[in-house]
Amino acid sequence: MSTLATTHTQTNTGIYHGKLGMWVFLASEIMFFTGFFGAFIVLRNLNIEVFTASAHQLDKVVATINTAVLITSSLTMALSHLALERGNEAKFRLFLTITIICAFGFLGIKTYEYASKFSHDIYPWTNNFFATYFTMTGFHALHVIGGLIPMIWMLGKSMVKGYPQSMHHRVETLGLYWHFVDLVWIFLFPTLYLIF
Amino acid sequence: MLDWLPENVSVFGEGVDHLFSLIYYISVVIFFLVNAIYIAFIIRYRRKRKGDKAYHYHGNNLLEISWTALPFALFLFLAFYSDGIWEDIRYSEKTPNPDLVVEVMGQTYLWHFRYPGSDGIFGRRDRKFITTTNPFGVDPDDPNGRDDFTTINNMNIPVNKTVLVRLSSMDVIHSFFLPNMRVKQDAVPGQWVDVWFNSRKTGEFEIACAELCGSGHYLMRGVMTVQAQQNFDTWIDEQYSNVLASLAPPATSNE
Amino acid sequence: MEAVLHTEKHEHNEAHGHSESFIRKYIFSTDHKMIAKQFMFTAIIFLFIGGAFALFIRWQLAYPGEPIPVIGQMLPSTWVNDAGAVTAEWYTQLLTMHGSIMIFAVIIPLLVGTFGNFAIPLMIGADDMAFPFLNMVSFWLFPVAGILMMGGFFMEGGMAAAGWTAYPPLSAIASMGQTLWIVALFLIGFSSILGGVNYVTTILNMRAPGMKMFDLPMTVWAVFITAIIITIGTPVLASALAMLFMDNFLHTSFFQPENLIVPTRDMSRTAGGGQPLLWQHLFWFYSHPAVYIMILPGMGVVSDILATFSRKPLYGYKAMVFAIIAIAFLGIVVWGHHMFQSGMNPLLGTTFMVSTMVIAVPSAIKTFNWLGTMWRGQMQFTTPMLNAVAFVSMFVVGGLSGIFMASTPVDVFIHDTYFIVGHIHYVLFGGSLFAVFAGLHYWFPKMTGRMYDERIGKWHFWITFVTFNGTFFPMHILGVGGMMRRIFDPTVYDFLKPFQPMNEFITINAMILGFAQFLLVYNLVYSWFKGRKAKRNPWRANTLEWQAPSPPPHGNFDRALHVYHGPYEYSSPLTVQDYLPQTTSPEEIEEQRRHHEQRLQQKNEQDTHA
Amino acid sequence: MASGVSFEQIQKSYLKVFIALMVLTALTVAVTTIHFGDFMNIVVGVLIAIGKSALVIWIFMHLKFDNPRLRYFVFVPALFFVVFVFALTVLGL
Repeated sequence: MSTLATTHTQTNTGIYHGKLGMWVFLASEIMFFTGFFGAFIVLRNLNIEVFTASAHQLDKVVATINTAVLITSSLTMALSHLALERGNEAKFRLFLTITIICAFGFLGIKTYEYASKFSHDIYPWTNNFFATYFTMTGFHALHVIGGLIPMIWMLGKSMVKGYPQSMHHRVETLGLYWHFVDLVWIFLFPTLYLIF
Repeated sequence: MLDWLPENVSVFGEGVDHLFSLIYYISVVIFFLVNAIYIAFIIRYRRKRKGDKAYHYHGNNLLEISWTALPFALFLFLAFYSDGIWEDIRYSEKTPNPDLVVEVMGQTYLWHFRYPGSDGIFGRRDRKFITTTNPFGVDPDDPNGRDDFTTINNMNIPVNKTVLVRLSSMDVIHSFFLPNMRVKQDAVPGQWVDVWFNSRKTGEFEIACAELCGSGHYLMRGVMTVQAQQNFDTWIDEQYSNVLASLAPPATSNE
Repeated sequence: MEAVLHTEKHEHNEAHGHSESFIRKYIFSTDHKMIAKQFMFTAIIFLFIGGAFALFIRWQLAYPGEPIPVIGQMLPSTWVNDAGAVTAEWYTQLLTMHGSIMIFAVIIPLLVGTFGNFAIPLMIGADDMAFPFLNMVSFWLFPVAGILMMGGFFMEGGMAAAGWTAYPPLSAIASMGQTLWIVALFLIGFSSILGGVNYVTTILNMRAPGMKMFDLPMTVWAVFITAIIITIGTPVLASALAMLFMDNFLHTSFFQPENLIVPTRDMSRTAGGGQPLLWQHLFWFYSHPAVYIMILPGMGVVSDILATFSRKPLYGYKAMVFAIIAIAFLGIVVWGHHMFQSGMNPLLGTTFMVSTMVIAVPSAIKTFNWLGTMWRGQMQFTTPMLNAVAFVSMFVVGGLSGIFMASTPVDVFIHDTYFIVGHIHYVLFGGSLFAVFAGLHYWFPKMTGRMYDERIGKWHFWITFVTFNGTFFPMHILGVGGMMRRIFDPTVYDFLKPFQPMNEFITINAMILGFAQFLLVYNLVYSWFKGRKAKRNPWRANTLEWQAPSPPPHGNFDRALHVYHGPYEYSSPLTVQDYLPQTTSPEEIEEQRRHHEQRLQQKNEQDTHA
Repeated sequence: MASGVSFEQIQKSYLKVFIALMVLTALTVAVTTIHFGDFMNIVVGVLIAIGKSALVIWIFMHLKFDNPRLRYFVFVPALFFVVFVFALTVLGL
């Protein structure tokens, strides 16, 4: 049908579509969080006392654990891609499973954190610090969930039908996204928990 | 088109109008120049015979540079010229010492004006005291606030005096628009913004709201009366005595 | 995320285009041409809805409080009073929805959705977008969002009524209709971002062999830069909308200071401490570039059309490209010029004034280059050309009236007056919509395989052009007179009373303008089924889409392409004809010339024999 | 992945980056116990975060091995981030 089918395997930039598209998407994601960070800075400067007092109510220990969990998941994600690229599907599955467990762990800890806030009658409308806190971490958690879905799908496919080495580009693309989620947390962590 | 401008009565309005007309004449000249060339091309270079070839020409760098540089110079000149006026009317360090300070509070769909009374000092205010009956949030404990009086949709100012308006809003964003003074400033809740003007002429002028503030936006009309100083003083005294009269029976003023 | 993964699979499947079910072909299609048509139809439906809203607004302004003729009594009682006249509540909803629909559901989908989708793969010689599945998702989010936006009609309190700019606290304390508006805009934003990602990837990655970036036609360049603005700007709006949603729905106070006095809403939960100006910064950080999202593709389309119908190379091609890039970059750093009177620091006013003045320069460059393109051309005034010519002229008016706004002291006077309304319509209607009309007629043969009716096309153009100016030019005068924007009844103010005849004049023009658009629809629909069959390259244009069959099948091209030339080699002295398709190889040119010379010789011999 | 870099090398660099990230996380938490003053606390916190994210982008996200043009996708948004925050905070809303 199309005589141009070759252009799919040979792209003008030499970067395959998935990766290029994901980078464009990530550039736009950076700007999405720019809005929140901008708002955070402005509102913090307006209500510095409220922000400092409220930030001290957050649980630094839990957040530090969560940071470690997410960084670990980032490592295993990178390793799982590497394993698939080398054709070692068993290892790919192992590392992907660890990544998924870490992601669920992160969400679980997040849920615990939210629950303990709610139990102390702290809600998004309590004050502007918690409004930004819940919005930013909430959107971050949504991104975690957004990454989990294709991960589980890949793992399932790998277990049922097998996941060929040639698909490693998809894992890399997903990995890019996952590292970005990690990266956002790397900034959220000091901003919300530490600098006050 | 400039004849349609509302009559200007403010001092700095003259500068604004000059700038307005300058930009207007520049635009008119550019518009007619460009369109004259355009129409000439349309007439001259329409295809008259099938098969004739056009002039194969890709462009001229010198021309590109010159028609980049010329507008650049023009717009930069306009920017600097405008900025001079802008600094004079808006930068706080260039604001002249006001002869009268009036606080203005927007509420959906009316304007509150607050005058400092005969002592010239405003009572302390805070957002947390704001209620529908106390639009400015005046601290009830501050003695300076006793003689302050407020009016609704009716502003009085003396002629040829610098008036500083201190603007805020109780609920949503309004915009304090004095067409004849060339003044427009948004009233933002939670924030006080100063804007000043100086009327050269006595008379009654309209105050409008220029920012959509709800379905009654169009009803937010006030009247500004500019009068000679002594008339203004009498007006103040009248208002002041009204306030005193209302204060006189100390029965149920405290709620 | 998942979508990205799926799409790669689709690419492989669709190389073998076997017959598809009706649903796969017309509804959930992943073919870029079908998606372009879907965008077009949906947007045109919204165009008529938004246009009808505008006519109600105009009626009220010209004849305040008088019942709407013919249909006034039939409208629901939440919209009109007993006599059948527009109510103030409905009026604010109308102006909000008119703005939102026209911007987000008409112009952006028509320029970016329709032309972007249709033209990009065809003009770069690709068989489809990089992510066809994503493309489909991007389309389907749009009608869903459009319907959601108007869903407030069924809610208590009606549709959103805080203006298309939705300044809080007004929008934060508003009813359910406003909440739906926020959600709808968020979806549209997401749809735009998906489209933007797709366009950037496609243009960077899928150009035909031999095609360098500087061989791209201006349409593709413009959409490319637009897509970049979309990916940079839209997410900021999305985050602002998320915060506004929280304020509106969960009673947080990102944009609300403490102790707002609002009788219609329980404010006890709202803590305060927010900053209303923050919204304006975030909003305009997107929405100023959005103005360029709405004009750049138009500029691209018009550049192509002007060159084609002048039979001349585009004057200063590279300068045009750099001008677009400059507009895009500067466009993102001038957002503050919407806020000179908002109470922001006057120092920022100075900063933004200078950057705003500078952004006028690339627009001037573009105008001069268009003039240069027409100079010593061989112009043919077909319908697309007429619309393109009108675009340039109207854009000049829109650009010049923009200078008034750039200058801070003048802007303070004309801000939020009808001057702004006039300006924005000169840019978005006189600019963008004329470019849309031009593009629709220009690509109609390629899209449908049939020619539109030239006579109706010209009638439509002339009526639209005349009444457009009759409608929107007087608005500048109203603005100079100080008439506030979004005002329900100008006769309340003494200083606006003298303008009432002008308001009537505008309304009469607007009515004709509105109804003239039925000509366009008639022309498109009738010609789609009954029009003359179109040839492959009816305009004798150079760009790649004209090398495909009309209409192009799934997969677009029926032969391998290789690009040898830039897109604007018209009237080249090398060639016999006055155009040179980008795919014609130097050998083919040589052969054509030899052939031509032979023919000439033969003819000469015959002449001498005779 | 780019030629010339073996899988073993990459795996090793992943592990190195992981350790560095963990150490930096510990460091940034530890630093909060020391009080440098309000402003310096922010600077230190942000600097460590930038360092960590640079490692993630450079190694985990393969920017080191990929087409250098991909780096624009980080620089351009970062530039606009700075412009935006600068206008809002330094110039004062």
